[in-house]
Amino acid sequence: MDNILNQIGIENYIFLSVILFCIGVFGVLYRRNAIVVFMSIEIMLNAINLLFAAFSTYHQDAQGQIFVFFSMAVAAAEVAIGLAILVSIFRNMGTIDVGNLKNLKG
Amino acid sequence: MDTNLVLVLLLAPFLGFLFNVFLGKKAGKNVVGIVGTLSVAVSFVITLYLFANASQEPVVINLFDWISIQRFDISFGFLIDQLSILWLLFVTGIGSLIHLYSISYMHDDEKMHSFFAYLNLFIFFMIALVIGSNLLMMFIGWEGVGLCSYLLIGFWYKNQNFNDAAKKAFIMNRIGDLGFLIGIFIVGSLFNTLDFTSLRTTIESAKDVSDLWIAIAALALFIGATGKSAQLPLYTWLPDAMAGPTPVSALIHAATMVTAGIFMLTRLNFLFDMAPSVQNIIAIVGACTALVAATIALVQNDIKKVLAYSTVSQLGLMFLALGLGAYEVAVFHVITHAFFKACLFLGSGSVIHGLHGEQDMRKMGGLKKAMPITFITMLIASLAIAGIFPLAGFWSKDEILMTAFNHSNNKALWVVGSIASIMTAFYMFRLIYLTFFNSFRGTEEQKHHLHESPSLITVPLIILAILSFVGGAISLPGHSWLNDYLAPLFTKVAHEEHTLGSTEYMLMAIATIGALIGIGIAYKKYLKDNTIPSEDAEITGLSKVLYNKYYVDEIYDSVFVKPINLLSDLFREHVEKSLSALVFGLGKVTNEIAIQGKKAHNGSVGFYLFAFVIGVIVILTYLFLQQFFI
Amino acid sequence: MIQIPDIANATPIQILFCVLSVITLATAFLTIYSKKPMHNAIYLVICFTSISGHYLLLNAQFLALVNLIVYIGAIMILMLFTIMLMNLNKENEVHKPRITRLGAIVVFCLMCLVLIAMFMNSKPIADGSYDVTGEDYQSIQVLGKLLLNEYMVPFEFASVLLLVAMIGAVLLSKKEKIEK
Amino acid sequence: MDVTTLLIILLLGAFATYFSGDKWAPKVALLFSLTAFAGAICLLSQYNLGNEISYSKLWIAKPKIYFALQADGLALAMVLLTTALTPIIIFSSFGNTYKNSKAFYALIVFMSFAMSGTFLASDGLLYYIFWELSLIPIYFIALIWGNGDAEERKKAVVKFFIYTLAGSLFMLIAFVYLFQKAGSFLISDLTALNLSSSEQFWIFMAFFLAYAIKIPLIPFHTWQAKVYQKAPTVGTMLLAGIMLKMGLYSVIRWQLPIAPLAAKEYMYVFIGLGIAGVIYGSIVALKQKDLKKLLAYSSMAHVGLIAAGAYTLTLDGLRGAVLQMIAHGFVVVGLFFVAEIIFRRYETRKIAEMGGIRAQSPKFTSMFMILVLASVALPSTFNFVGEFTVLYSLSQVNVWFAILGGTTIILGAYYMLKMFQHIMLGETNAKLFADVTFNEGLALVVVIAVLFFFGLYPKPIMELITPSLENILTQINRFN
Repeated sequence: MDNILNQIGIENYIFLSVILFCIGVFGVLYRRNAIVVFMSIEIMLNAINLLFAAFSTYHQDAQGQIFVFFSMAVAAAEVAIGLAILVSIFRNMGTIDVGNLKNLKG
Repeated sequence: MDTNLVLVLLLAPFLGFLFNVFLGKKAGKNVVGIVGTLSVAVSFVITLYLFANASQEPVVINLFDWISIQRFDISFGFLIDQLSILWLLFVTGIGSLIHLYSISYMHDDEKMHSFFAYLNLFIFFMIALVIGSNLLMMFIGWEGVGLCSYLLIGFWYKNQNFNDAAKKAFIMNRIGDLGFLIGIFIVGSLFNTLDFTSLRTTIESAKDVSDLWIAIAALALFIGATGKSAQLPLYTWLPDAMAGPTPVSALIHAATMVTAGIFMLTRLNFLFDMAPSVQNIIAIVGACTALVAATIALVQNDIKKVLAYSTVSQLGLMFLALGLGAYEVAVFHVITHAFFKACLFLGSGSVIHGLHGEQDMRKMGGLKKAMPITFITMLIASLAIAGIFPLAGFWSKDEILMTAFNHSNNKALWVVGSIASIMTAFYMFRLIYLTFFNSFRGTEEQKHHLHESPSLITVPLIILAILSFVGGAISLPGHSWLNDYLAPLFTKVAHEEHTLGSTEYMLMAIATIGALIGIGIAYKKYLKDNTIPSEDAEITGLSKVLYNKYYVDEIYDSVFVKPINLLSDLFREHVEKSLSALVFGLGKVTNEIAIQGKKAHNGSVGFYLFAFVIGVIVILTYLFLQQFFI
Repeated sequence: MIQIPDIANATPIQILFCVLSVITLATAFLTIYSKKPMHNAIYLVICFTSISGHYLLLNAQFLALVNLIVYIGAIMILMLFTIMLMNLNKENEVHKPRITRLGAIVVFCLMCLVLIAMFMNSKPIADGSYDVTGEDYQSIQVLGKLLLNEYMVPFEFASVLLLVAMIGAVLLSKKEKIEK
Repeated sequence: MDVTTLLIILLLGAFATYFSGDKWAPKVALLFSLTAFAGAICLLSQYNLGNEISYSKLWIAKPKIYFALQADGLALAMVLLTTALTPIIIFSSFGNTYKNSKAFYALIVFMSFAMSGTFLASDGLLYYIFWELSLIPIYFIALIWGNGDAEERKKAVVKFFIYTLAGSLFMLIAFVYLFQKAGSFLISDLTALNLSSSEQFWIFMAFFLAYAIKIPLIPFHTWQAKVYQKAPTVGTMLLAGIMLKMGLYSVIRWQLPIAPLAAKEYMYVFIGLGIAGVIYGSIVALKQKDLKKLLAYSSMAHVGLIAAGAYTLTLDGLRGAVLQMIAHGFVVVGLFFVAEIIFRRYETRKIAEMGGIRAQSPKFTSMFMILVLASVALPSTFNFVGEFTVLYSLSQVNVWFAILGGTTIILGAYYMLKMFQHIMLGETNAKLFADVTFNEGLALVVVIAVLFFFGLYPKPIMELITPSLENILTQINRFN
């Protein structure tokens, strides 16, 4: 079976996922809407997942993909909880603007 | 020699002390006095027995090892030889007499039992000092007698001035004690032993020991002696020590404790012989002390102060002799001085007792009739101290002066000693005339009660007067029993016997004439002209300086005591506070950092995220760059 | 270093990769940039789909399917529901201060730089030739065996995690009874 | 008897005291502390029979930490001091009533446990744990049962706690470093290390910070006087009688053998520091108005001398230091008890408000006097033996050290007698001063008896400590 990396090259996957990851980071810092921040986090997670899959092929080993499954499970849990928190924040404060969340001060 | 006997000798006064401390109050005053006196008398009897049966060789009794130093052990032991027996004789002998005297003298004091307890304790420590077999054992006694002196000077503790005097005595002694300790350290590290017997053999055989260190050791030990024996510059405590009851002054501050320094120097004569430069210092210090104290004594009006300065002056003469290497002469004078000075103090005590506590000679006079025994005994003792032939003082003082005269071509020491002797004659007879002659100057009340003291007081006086009279017999020129007796102690051939040549007779004549001149001046001034010393405020000129003791106390006060107290204030007020502030300052800095750091934690999620990401970048950059720099 | 693909001689797979990558990056960027939450969500869906395409390219069919199901089918739907629930589809968002936005851009560039530099330095990359063992390593069969043998315990824990998350979400989003 | 039994007795004692209730707590505490003393005597007899008294068991496998206790002569002497003083301290407090006394006495016994552990531990980390453990009870004792203004007391006690804790952390760092080198915390491994002289210097300084604060040496003493003043007398006794000795003991046990090169190189500095403490403490003590503060500074002067002796690195210095540690432990407990007796009657610690006590209480006066004399090292008291040996060792290093250190016998006499004069002598005080009760007298008599017995016959203690000090000296000299 032919290895796809012979045609594309692992470095392209690395670039792709790094840029994707950075876009996620950028989104987290740039936006104030909590939902978008969440989406950015999902983008970052996916960037990592992609890299896992690419390296899985690179090493010809399935363990990378197994990790992706777990990270997906964690992402799903995270989103469920995160959104629940968002909903309750919205209920209490009427907004989901990150800029208004200043209660972390001790 | 029996170990048990020595232990009994030592412990008898201690048992007396224990009895008086624990049972004294219940037992009653008479029992206290009898037990106290008996316990000392027992020691005296044993000493007599030892004296009679003494062998020529020193006897060392080691009980157990006391303190171990890496290079040697210091044993808890006793040394009985001629010197210690001699000292024991007059310590316990005069001690017994003074105990006897105190039974009557202290009878009215409610704390008589503690007085006797302290007195017994003193005798105990004094015996320990004398029979200690090494320097450290001697040091036990040395500090112990200092302690008893402290307790007894401050015996009437309700008067804070007396307490100050007691404290001063203890601290001044301690300054000397530090010197003593340093001396012990140096001796120990030079010769690896502190035992007197082995020290002597070691020093005699040691050749490669540096002279300088020996001199330093000798000097340090001499400083110890100046403290205890009230020599310049540490003499000021002794006159103040007269605050104690008079028997104490007689026993501790005239006859026994203050001679401890002379005892120590005599004990260590082999060491001091190795350090001629220190011997010179000793002689000079002794002569100066003799002169300075004598001049002060000239104008004092307190009867006990006169005697106190006289003691200092006589001790100075003894040190003069020690410095000249004439140890046996010094010892001779110690013994005769113990007799007549104890007699004088006890006599003055009798006078004070008769006058109900009056000590100012300006308020005495004419006591000759009322107190004949006191008068006669004191007169004999005064003649003795003035150096009138053939009383005890004549022989001993004359020998000191003779030694000084013969010692070198420099006659300065002899001149100083002679002047001091003439002054001695003057102030002693000034005392006698002011106290016993002319008419009584006290109150009517006192005059009414004038009486001779009871026999318990007069008997010791009479015994001591007799001893002052005949005491000189133990060391007559040309035929000195004392010199022969002490000969084994000294390494040098006992300094050559004075052949009684024309020079010697001339010196004796000069001394006697000098004494007579002194007496004569006193006679003219205080008996014929009937001069009464002026009131304190009217004293002027040189005599004011003398009356105020050359302001030495004030000088010491402003040079040592006040600066230390000021320093203490400074440390307490400022240094402590600033050190404390330094520590608190560290805390404050931490606090400040926290306050500044708190501002970064403003609670904004966005800001935190930013910080977080930047942190990640920094860490990644560090990890990335690390590989290039390792 | 970066190989510029020779477009004239590009194989179909290379072209496919390029197209997918462009879609991924563009939609990811639009997800963040777009103002309306609903649009964000739609862009994100496209982005995830393209990532599934990448997985397919890598011959990881199962992964691609799971990605579609979990991300698009579950997570994104959840988000859409939330958006609709809160009725957020308005452009009412106030921009962050300019300095923050500038900072975000700087951070973005720095991060890219550092990460790329790190990866490039991490290990020499085999140029053009990769091992092919010929073994089957990523079929569903292999994955299933791995998951249920070697990774059994984590697998079970993942299920517990999801259960806990579910309960937590229910608890959190339940309306609190105001106690008096 | 096993060495752990002693610790178990004390630990059990602490719990038993706590659960025995307020009424019985003092008695139970006394009982257990006496049992511990008997246990220590038992250990001593075993040691004298030639048995090795040690216990070692792997406690934590990774990193390798042993629960290792070892009692050589030195440690035994210190444990005996601790277990002998604890009952005296507890007994001396019988005249006072404390609220929540079960906790109070439990803390005392617990502190005794921790301090015994410190003396016995032969594994660095275990030693460190015990060292810090002993800080906790004294913190609460001083904070809760102390006297004076609560706010000020809290400030002083917290300062003390943080200060000593911070110092100890440096010691922990040193231990961690040593562990990396040696692979274990056991003292036998640590003293076998071949450290370079710069490593030794830093380790020495890290230890020094911990010990200088604990002992305390000038200028790290600022916590001392305030805490002594504010703590209840029992706490002060524990602090001055035993806890200071922990610092001095640790210097001899840990600091010198582990980093001897640094100790040798900077010997003069540390001896000088000790002696500076002697002079400074004595001078500051002169004008103190508070009795307990005066005693605090006097204690500082004495420990300065002890530290100077230990840093001479000679057998005499070490031996004198240990002797003086024990002697000072007893005398300082006695003196603080005297302060407490006066406080019980006059409700004051201001020296100016006392005076004229002597006429009313002959027994008390005699005992106080003897303690004062012991404190100024009158020959035939135990303190003299220690002070003499220390000063002798100083004179072997340099005569000037002996002369400067010897000023303690002058200045000490000055401030102690001055204090005695102002408290006891003078016109009879108008306020009634009852003479000592039987309990008070008994505690003081025990202290005095110990001081005199060992003052005249110190040989048992000398023979007990000398072999272990010689061992330590060979370790110190291993680089020669």
